[in-house]
Amino acid sequence: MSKSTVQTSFEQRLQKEKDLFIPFIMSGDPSPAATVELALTLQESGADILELGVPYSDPLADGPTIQEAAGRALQHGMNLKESIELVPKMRSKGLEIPVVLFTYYNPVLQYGLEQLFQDLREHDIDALLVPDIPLEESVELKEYAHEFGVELISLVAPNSEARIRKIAEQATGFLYCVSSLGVTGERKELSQDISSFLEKVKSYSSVPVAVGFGISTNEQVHLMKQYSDGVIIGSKIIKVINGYHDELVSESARPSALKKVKQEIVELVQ
Amino acid sequence: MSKSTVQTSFEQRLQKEKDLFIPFIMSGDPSPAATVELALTLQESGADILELGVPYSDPLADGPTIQEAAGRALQHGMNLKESIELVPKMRSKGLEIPVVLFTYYNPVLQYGLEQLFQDLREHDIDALLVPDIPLEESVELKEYAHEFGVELISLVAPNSEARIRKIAEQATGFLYCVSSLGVTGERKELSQDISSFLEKVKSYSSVPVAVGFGISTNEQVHLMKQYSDGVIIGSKIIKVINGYHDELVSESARPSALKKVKQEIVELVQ
Amino acid sequence: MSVTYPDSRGRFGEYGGQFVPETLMAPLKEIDESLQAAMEDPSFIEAYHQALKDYSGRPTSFTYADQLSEYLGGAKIYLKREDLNHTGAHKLNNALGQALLAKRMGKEKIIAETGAGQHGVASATVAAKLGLESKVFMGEKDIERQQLNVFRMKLLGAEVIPVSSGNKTLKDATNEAIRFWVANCEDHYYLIGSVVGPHPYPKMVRDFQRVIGDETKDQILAEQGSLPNRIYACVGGGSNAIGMFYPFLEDEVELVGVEAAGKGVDTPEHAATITKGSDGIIHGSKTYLMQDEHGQITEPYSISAGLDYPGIGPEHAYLHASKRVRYESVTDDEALDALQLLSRKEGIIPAIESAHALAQAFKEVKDMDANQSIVINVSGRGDKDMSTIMNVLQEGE
Amino acid sequence: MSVTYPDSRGRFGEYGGQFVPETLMAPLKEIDESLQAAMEDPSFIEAYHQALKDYSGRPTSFTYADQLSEYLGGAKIYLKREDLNHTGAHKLNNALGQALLAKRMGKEKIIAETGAGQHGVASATVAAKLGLESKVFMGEKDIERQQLNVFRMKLLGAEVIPVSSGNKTLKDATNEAIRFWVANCEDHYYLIGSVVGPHPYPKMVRDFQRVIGDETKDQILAEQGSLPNRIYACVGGGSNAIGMFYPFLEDEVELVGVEAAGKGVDTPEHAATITKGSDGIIHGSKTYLMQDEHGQITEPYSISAGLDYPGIGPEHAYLHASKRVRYESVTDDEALDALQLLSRKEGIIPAIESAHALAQAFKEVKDMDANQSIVINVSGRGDKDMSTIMNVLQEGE
Ligand SMILES: Cc1ncc(COP(=O)(O)O)c(C=O)c1O
Ligand SMILES: Cc1ncc(COP(=O)(O)O)c(C=O)c1O
Repeated sequence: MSKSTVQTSFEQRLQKEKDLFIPFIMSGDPSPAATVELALTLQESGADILELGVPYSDPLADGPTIQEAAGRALQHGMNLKESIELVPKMRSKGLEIPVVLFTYYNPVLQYGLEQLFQDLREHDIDALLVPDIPLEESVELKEYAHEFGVELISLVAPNSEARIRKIAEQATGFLYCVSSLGVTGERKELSQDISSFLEKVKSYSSVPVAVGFGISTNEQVHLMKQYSDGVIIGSKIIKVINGYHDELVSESARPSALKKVKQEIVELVQ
Repeated sequence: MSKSTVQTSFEQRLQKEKDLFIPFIMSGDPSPAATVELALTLQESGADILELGVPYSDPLADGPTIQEAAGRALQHGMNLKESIELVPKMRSKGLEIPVVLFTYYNPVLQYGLEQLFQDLREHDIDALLVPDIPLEESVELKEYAHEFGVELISLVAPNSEARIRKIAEQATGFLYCVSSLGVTGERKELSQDISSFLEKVKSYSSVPVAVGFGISTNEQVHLMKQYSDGVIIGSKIIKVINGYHDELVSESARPSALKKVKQEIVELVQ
Repeated sequence: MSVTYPDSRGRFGEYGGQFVPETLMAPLKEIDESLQAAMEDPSFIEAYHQALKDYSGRPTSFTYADQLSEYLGGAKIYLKREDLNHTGAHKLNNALGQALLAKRMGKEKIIAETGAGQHGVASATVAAKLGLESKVFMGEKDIERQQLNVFRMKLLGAEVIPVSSGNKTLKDATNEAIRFWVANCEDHYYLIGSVVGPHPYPKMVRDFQRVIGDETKDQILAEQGSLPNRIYACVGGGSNAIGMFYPFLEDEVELVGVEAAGKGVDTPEHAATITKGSDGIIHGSKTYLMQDEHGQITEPYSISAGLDYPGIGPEHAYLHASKRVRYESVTDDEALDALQLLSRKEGIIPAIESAHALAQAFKEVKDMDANQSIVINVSGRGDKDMSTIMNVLQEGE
Repeated sequence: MSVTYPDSRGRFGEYGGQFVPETLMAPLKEIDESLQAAMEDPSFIEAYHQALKDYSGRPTSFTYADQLSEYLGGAKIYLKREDLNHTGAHKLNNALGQALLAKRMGKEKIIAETGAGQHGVASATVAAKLGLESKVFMGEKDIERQQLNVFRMKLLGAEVIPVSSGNKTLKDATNEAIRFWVANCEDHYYLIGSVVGPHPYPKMVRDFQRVIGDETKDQILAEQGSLPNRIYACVGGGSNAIGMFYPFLEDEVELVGVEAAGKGVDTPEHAATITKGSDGIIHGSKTYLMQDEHGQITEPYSISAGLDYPGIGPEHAYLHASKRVRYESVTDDEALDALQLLSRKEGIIPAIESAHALAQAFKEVKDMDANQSIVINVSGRGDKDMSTIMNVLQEGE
């Protein structure tokens, strides 16, 4: 499959190809309004790409932190449509980095594939990541992604083995490397073999290679940046945000809470 | 089997062959001393034969009234040996009617057959009735009974059918006719077919034929006496006695209680 | 099979017989005659075996306990899987046979006694399947302890009759069932649950349970081409044991019956009838029983309700006297350990009753040779015992 | 048998597939390849069938329900007796097959999810029998409701892992098992309990359950020389149903799958996935499921824990779409009535799950002819459900 010759919005918006910081937040956690502000705060904190999660009832690729964030967001009535609608609000307030929508496949099916891609395009969302769609099941998604100029982000894992090459060669936007087997969440130690795995991935990939799953300390961030083009940080960011849950919900307390969030995140990634 | 030509004590003691009143009491209920007095009271009330029960843990031919009497007696420590030893005390106080010891077979086995018959003889007990020994299992008992000059009382039931003749012909002492199927205890109505059954039994028996099981009213007593040579009354007598339980236990209150017992019994059988 | 006792009076040597009230002689005779006719009628035998196959799941499996054999060392251990019978124990073999007989005799009502409820459930089950009415006598204490089995019986349409006499347990329920039968023998069939009671029950129940041993013989011969060296079975009344042993009586196989030693045979709390009992009469039969010096029957104790019986089938008394079968006893604790070991090593949770046989076998198997083999009869499954075991094991924690 | 779907991508028509995190693609491929090799290896097939026979008690009985057929009128009713399997349900057929595969693959640890505990018990059982370590994921709510089954699993040596995410029931236990597997797929085998999950599970579980239908076909042909007119089975995930239906797919037999309508399909409390659900993805597979307009999976409800699942195996979605199988639904109350009727008329207390199939059959059988016949799959026994039923029936008094 050849890459589209037209530059996608993702590529246009991505400012650099190295040293990327890709935070993950859950739309609607702790509130839709807070999510919009958090996106901007993350941009200020140095985020290069925003991964925006859509809450799902059965997030089987996620650890407890993200599950709980999804649970909170669902209780506020968040859903795929409303997640999408948050992005124009972020843009209008100055968000310039590419946004990747992270959603499980079932909400996508209910939404309708064509409708979804159309809405992504219309709402200035640059990429889509579906964690329960492996390469083999992604044909239809890829067609729509291509048609609507949205990047489909792929994941690759240490045990993808023979499939690493295929996945890496077909990757668009950036390639999400799972640092170790398991679900999202913090880890004390990251896999030892990660460097050779990342080297292999990078040798096949024409897009930036970012590492995710379990990165939660400044030390890990630096280590991973040595081997890859960037880090994806999810659970740790959700935890930081959740530390200021009540203040972020409150409109008046929010600005000072956002400052504290920014400070913690800068310390984590700088 | 031919009858012994020597007259047994049972035959010597039995004053008549018709119109017999055969009460049943449980040794040790309500107390050993009371049992001795009750025996005499029953003689005074017109009893022709005394059936003296030995309490047993598993009296499966008995209804609830006799079971409960046995339970009370067992709690006072009554057993086969002590039951036997009550009789000389009765005799010394003037008991002249024949005494039939009523006991299940298991205590007999533990006691030892020979020992038992010797003790029966020595303690002036004239007959033995074992409710869980049918004709077919009675060979050994019969031999000892014969040897020691003790009568072995047999039971015959309406459903004994072909065996009625055999049982009746071999009967010694008196023949215990079960009035209806079931265990001991009071009954509102007695079986309709009883007259033809009794006639048949009488036609084969050379000893008095008495009816038992369920006789509890004066009316029933009279009815049964029409068809038979006597009535055996158990549960009803136990009930009467139990009505004066506490007084009979108390040595001082006993004499007046015995009077009341006598009165009730005379009313029942006269 | 040339072992032909009992004799016509129901005697196994000096044991057995009919020590019953006169009133029961007629119904016993009726049953004896009907049984003889039935057993000679190929269509009856066929119906019985058909029901075992199509309804109860026979033949039951014969399982090589590979994990366990390896773990314990010594002889190979095979398990006869009576736990796989419909309703969960060997009890159904007998209940089915007797209910078919009752039906053949034209009786439309059956009565049964039960302790833990296993035989009660089996009786209620066959009554439902054959369209008979059923009454199950059960001690009030047992009714309280075994609510689920009481509920099962009621679901199956049985009337459960609480017995408040005596100690309100199995012995009393049996007494009460007999009393009821005495009064109602004309239209009721009494379906006894083990090889106890007056003749012809011990013989009849044995003949309906011998399918266990018959199948086992075929199965072990198919498996290894030779008979096992030893066979173990637990003994309450003794029906699963005799069912297993009977077809092997004339073979060179050591037979081991295992009684419940409760808290120890040197305590008053056990049910080790052969080990500690003596000759006497219980429930119509001459046999071994637990009694005091005056011949009063004493209350047995075992953690397993199915072994908690003060008597034993007269044929076992005979096999003990004649030394053909060796009888041992196993405590509550040993049985519980064996239950857990079988669960972990073989994925089979046995009834606590059956765990007694297992425990004795486990003690002995280690001293045997690798080229020897033993069979243990797993008489029932442990589901019924889960709350008992849960309570005991959690107390012990 | 020429029905050869799923295709190599695990698709039954448009259903099935592998909608899983990338990390699971490797272990799924490993299983798929090992399974294919195993299924072509006569020694594996032999070991599987041997274990079914010697350990689980197969073939299970095929019972003519004479009392019931007479009572209801209409067609003859036959019952396939999966309740007679070791541990009490068809679940063991699959657990045994998969555990043998795991062992062949060199995995020494298995994981499983469970709702009511039936599959958990089956998994713990086969793990014990094959010397594997086992972890069973179970929602905290279910752990509380099913204490006895939890205890059984522990007795069998399994580690029961409480799941506190989501609604703390089966769906969440499954999610959690998958999460654990993702992290530990190198040395753990995930033993799924029904024909759900990503390819090759729906196919594999079907192939290990088809023994039900294969035996049934032999048995009814032996019995009446012709196939039945209709076959009924309950559908939770759908494993007992597909196991029964699969060998009949190309025959002229009407197949009826029965879902749980809970308190009624017009209430929010039901588990009637096909009747009321829609296309979507659950646990790695495209199929029917219960979801809201936003694609959030909704909580199902049924009195029977085994049918209380918001999805259904993809092959059923296909058989529904292709109209080969008719799917109906039955309420809690109807199932309870059927459970009681079978208990009284046949002496068989079925699992509440199975009672759903019975209820639907009982509704329809009256309108059939006396020369027709139906088979109902009694997927499990009701012992596990006694306290639930006791509570419900006593409330109703
Ligand atoms: C599983 C099981 N095994 C054994 C017994 C003991 O009976 P028997 O000694 O007659 O086999 C019982 C009695 O309920 C039982 O349920
Ligand atoms: C007895 C019984 N039947 C049916 C089911 C439903 O599962 P399936 O639809 O996979 O057969 C279960 C599940 O636990 C069960 O235990």
